[in-house]
Amino acid sequence: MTEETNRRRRGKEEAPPAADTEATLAEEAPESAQEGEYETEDVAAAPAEGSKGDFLSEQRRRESLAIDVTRDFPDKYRLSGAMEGCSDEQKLELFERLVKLRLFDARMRKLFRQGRFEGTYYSQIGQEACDAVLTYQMKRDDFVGPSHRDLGAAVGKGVPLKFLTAQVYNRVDSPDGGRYTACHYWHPDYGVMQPATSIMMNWIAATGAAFGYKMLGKDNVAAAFGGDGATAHGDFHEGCNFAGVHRLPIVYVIQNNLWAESLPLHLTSALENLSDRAKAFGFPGVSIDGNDVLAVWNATRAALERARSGEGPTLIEMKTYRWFGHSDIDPADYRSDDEVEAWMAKDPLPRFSAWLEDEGLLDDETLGGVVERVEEEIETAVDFAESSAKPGAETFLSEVYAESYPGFDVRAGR
Amino acid sequence: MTEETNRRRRGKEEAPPAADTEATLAEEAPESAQEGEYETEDVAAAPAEGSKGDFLSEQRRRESLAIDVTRDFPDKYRLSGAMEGCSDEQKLELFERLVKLRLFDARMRKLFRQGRFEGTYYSQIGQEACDAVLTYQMKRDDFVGPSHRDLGAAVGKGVPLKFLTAQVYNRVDSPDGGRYTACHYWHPDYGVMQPATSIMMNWIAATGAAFGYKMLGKDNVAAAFGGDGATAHGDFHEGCNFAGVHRLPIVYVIQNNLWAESLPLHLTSALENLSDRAKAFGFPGVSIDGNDVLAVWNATRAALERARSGEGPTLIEMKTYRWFGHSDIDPADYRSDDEVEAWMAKDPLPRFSAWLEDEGLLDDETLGGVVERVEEEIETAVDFAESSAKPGAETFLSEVYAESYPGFDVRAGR
Amino acid sequence: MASLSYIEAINRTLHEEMARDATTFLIGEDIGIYGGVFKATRGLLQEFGPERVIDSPISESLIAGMTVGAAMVGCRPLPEIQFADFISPAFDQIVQQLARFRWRTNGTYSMPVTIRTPYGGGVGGGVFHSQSNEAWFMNVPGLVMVAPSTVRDAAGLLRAAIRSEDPVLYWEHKKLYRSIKDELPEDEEFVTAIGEAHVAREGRDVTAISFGYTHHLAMTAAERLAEDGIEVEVIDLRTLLPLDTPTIKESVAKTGKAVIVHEAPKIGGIGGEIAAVLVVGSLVLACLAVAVVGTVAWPVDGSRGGGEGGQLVQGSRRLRGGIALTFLAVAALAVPLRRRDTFDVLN
Amino acid sequence: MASLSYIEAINRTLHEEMARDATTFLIGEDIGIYGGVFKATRGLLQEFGPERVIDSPISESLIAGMTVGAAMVGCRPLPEIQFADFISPAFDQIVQQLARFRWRTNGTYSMPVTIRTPYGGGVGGGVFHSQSNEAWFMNVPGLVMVAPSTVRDAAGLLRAAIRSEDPVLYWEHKKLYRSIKDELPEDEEFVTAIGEAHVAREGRDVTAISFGYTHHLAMTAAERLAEDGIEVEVIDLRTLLPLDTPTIKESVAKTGKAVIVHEAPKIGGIGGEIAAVLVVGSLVLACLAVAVVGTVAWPVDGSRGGGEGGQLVQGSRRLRGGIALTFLAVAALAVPLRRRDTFDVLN
Ligand SMILES: Cc1ncc(C[n+]2csc(CCOP(=O)(O)OP(=O)(O)O)c2C)c(N)n1
Ligand SMILES: Cc1ncc(C[n+]2csc(CCOP(=O)(O)OP(=O)(O)O)c2C)c(N)n1
Ligand SMILES: [Mg+2]
Ligand SMILES: [Mg+2]
Repeated sequence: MTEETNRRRRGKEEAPPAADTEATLAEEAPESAQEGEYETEDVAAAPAEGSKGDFLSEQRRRESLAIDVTRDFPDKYRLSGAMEGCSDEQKLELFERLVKLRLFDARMRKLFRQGRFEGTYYSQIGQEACDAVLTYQMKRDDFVGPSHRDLGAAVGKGVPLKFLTAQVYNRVDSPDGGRYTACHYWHPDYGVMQPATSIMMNWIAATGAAFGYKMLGKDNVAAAFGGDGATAHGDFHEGCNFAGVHRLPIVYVIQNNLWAESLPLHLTSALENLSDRAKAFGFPGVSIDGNDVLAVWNATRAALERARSGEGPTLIEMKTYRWFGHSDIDPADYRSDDEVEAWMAKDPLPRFSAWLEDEGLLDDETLGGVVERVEEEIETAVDFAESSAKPGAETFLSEVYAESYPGFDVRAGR
Repeated sequence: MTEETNRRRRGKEEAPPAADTEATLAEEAPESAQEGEYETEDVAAAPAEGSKGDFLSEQRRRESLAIDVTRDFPDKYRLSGAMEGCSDEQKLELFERLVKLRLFDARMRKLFRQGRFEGTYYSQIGQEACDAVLTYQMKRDDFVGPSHRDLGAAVGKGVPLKFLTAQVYNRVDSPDGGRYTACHYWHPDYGVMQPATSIMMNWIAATGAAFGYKMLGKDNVAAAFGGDGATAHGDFHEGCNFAGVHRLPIVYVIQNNLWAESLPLHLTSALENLSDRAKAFGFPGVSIDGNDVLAVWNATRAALERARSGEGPTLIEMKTYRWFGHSDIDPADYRSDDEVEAWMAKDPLPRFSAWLEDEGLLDDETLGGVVERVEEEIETAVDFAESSAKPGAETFLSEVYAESYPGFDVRAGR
Repeated sequence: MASLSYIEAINRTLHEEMARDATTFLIGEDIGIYGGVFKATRGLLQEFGPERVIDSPISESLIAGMTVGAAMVGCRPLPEIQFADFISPAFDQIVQQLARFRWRTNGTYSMPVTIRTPYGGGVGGGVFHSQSNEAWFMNVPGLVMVAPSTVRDAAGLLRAAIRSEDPVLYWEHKKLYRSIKDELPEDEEFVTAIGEAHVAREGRDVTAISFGYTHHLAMTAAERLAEDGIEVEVIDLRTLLPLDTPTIKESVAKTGKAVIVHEAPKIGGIGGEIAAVLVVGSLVLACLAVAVVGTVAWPVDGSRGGGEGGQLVQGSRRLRGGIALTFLAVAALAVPLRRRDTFDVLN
Repeated sequence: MASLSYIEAINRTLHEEMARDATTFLIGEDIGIYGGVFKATRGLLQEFGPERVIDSPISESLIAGMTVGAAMVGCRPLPEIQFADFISPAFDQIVQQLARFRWRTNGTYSMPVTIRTPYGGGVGGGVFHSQSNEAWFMNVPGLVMVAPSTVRDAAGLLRAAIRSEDPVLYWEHKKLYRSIKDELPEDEEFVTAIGEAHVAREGRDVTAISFGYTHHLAMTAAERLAEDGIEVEVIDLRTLLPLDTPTIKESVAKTGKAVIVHEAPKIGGIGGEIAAVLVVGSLVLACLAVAVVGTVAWPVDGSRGGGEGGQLVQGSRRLRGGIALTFLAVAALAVPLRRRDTFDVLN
């Protein structure tokens, strides 16, 4: 790290807590559990045998840093300012959600390596501030259209973790009864739409929801999430353009983590700031530090207000970074170590916790309580998922249609 | 018209020439010839019986004005300035192409009403300066991707009229042997792509051509045309974005005629200037008076140079207007008379001819020569098409594939 | 009692259903100010206002895809795709999102969306205004497709589609818009059950299976053949997906012969799916003659050639004649093969 | 002589053909820096540089559509769609522009474009990474589709596609990428003729028709049945569009029975088109048993269930087992019906 660090949150003398937590979340199964029948692009993308050890130990190092939510960071990233209209209670509650996100994600990564669930895992570590801070402010029946890396959208909006673990594990207690793709978090009762894996589909759906609210005369708003890469897709344009024409109550968020899978930003767009995309649609676009909880709060708060008061959409580019690969076993060796380190130093969590401490809202005791509660919820959620039944293939044969038709028999195949 | 007019080009005393030309292009068949089996949306869109007479006489009035290429126009629209890098010869040649376009279009409209060809007709009258001035400057083997209203793209680039009449008539001597849709002008030997009726397909194709030129190391450039309405389509975005990233040698032109079929501009976009769409792609966008030949010349010349020298794309919004309906029997009653009249007063042709006269390049004699040559070419082209054979349905059964396959028999249907 | 054309039946049903259900809205290109390029939506903007009748930008993917979110928050969207040829930009949203959303969410969300689109040849529309492209969607369980051939079904299937909880692609035939009329009492709410084919004419010699415009060809051919004593059973499919296989199989079990007529190229057309329905599972001796009548394998449309212009009209007339001729030939040839009694295998 | 996997054969062929023809280029998502999500394009960026190996933005419509213009100015484009599930945003450009452009221009422009895309289930990809969606394109004359099932054909069909003047959709099966290997001599240029099916195994009792991964299911089933004295003729389609109808018909004329196996839902799957090929035109007594084996009519994929997660694996295994079982049952039942001599009608 750089010299330019501030004091550690819990005092320089203490042993770094990473080790403990690492122990708590110790691995229980061999690394290779995900291999075998399962074989997708991500396995194909895993590093060659030789470098596998290095790769995994580096991943573990990062996870240790990640879960130290009060660790050092360079002074220049110190936060200052206010969170408009945010009560102290809300600040702490939001902090707890961010910690929850972080520890949950780290935990899932380990469980995946232990072969406790199949499929793949898309880690959001590093990007938590982006979606969670926005959805935290929304009303429960407001509409969220997340993408594939939006754990935070669900957690921010208050979806209990057990539904998310059940989704990761594809169990019957997930909101879709174990049908849909792991990591694609959603819950109908919390207004979080099931993400479509296909890029930008939910951007369009959220636009439709915003239209629906307006037409039905409801005062709800919608939010849509997408990555930097997704902004190249035609549906990005069609959705934004329509929302601009009809001044729909929607907040569009681009989580610009500089990479779209392996594609660097300069091959996705010739722009410096992706918020300039909004200039094509006649509504405001802003670019902010997506790792600065305060900045995200203030920008999203204004955008939500704008939407709610009928002034129309806003596009917010949040500059952020994913610490890990596109999916969990992508070595992400297209990125330089320097780049990764530089962004890890801008970790939104210690920056926010330091600010809370500066504001006198967070001390070791409060933090301890937060971590304890969060870890307990995670444990319970993992247990919940693991004891939830696996759906039989037969259960997937229903719900193709709402109505019944004389010629249709799902088992017969037509 | 308004009081604020300048002197008539051919002197106030002369009888308006409209009547003569109207006589020359007299109608030879009843108005209703296109009715009967042919029935598309345009017939459906034709005005109710009662208003049909008014509608047609108004159309004829406009046609008369249109073909008077030296008629009065308000002083405020008087052109001044220079056409950079344009020789006097080229100015006159370009003028002749514009006159050709105008008289050709008016002629086709009449022939259509006379039932001399089937299908429908998309008039470009009013918009000639946009595409023709650009393609006139291109090299013959440069690539043009026109849209459905781009007669000018072909004429500007030098495609002889006979191929265009043959296209309108769907005869075997059209570049596609009479297969493709009328009015969709193209010619492979002149680098004018066959337009796809489906909006923005050729925008993408032209982007691909520009890419191809760059990859193959050729110093050619491409141009793509689209309307205001087309800019709402996802392919507009995907094409521009890719061209921006790769700095492709392409000029993108939006002919903003304020309407997309019946859709007013404010329902297509929340923007004032559609050139702002370029801000989403990191290359320059300019908005110009598309009825000002000088402005179009200078802007397109700069954009072509930029493309040719490897600096990348430019988006040019040309503000213009179509005098007639979306297609020939669209009454276009969604527009106000005032709006139409105001734009007719900005007719690019008399404005350009007045300027040429001011510059001492055009006098009555020269003009007479131009009109004579143009009318002769039109006559010959019409004769050519009318004496060209109609393709038999059998002739359409070839060219489904380039190669032959044991299981494929076009007649057998598989 | 008013005599209505096919398109008027559509228009009236839209009026009625939009009046009935305030959560419905129309979205499509030129459907408001213009009343639709064919005038199918005439008067709706005036009646229901710009909040519920949306003149959309040229964004087919948006038109189709926005319905998913709108449906989730309680709307009953009625998008229109201006021509079936322009449904391909919306294909992604329809097949990947709309058609699968109910299944993906384990039935949490219905998708009560009706996409109307004009299709078919015979009006000189040329390469991009003539396609009969229903077959693209046949491998998409979760989606429903209906295609009315009569004025009554134009109303009945549209009403059923609008009220259905499933996403329905409603194919309206351009050639039928103004060429057929029927009496539709004002006070009756016609509903044509989705999923049920209609035996429009009974017969014992051969079954003709078709829909939309080609249904009328089949009826005409049946009348001609009746003069020669050949009885054609004519099935109007009405619903293309899911097919009413019981009705189709029952009829063909009786006649032993089937002729399927559609406008799309035969190659990969829905005739194949119907052929499969007929022959698959017939593990015992299947004495069955099946013909599919579609267009030649060119990349245009079913009943008319490649240009909007003159010559193609003639060519297409010849081809259209061809459809009827093939039909007659197959049916006639089929007669001597009539051995119904033993053909009880198709079930 | 090197032993290569299916994906290595694809990779090597791309290397060879790009070296051979300087007008070829690759465009697709993550194909350069990353070498493709499956590593099919590994090393090509290094060898041919960023001018010819284009890491594309997430713009499938552009990826497919730009090839039309590029081909017009002299390139031989080789786009990749990252997963077959993401070909739907490109559907419009493929079916409306690319596949029809030659016809529309009366043969003026060929479209020598090869679109590669990984498809199929069996790798736990979930709802958006498992589809076998070839049937969407079966009603699109002008387009060619190939689907290799062997290492040799992976190379041979790819080379043939790249050198072809027609637009080819090349379906590569994810499950086969690393699960099969074969020897391919370095110095030979394998070309597998497009349009020709391969009789991979001869037999007289029943014809099994399949492609890609399911071809291996068919071969396994054939081996099992051979133990019981049932001889299955196994046809590997290789080309899906246009189908090699002569080979198919000839085989089924011999065996009198056909079982078509594909991964897609049966409803509207290409099994229907094959059934139509088999039965249509058989105006005389056709003693023929046809079965189509596809997946159940759910909106996912052919051989595996709805999630990337654990449980679906088991469920899918059961379903996959189901495919084999149905196959066996049909074939076994078919035996007593063997009456080849009279079945000369299918031509
Ligand atoms: C239409 C479509 N094309 C391709 C993909 C495959 N894919 C999944 S995520 C991804 C990269 C997304 O990048 P970005 O939008 O920046 O989001 P990030 O993963 O960085 O959060 C790609 C190419 C997809 N899901 N959908
Ligand atoms: C994808 C697609 N959708 C719809 C249409 C039908 N259509 C043809 S032209 C047109 C309006 C185009 O407006 P604009 O782009 O402004 O061009 P203009 O006609 O004004 O020149 C429409 C909707 C089409 N051709 N393609
Ligand atoms: Mg990204
Ligand atoms: Mg316009």
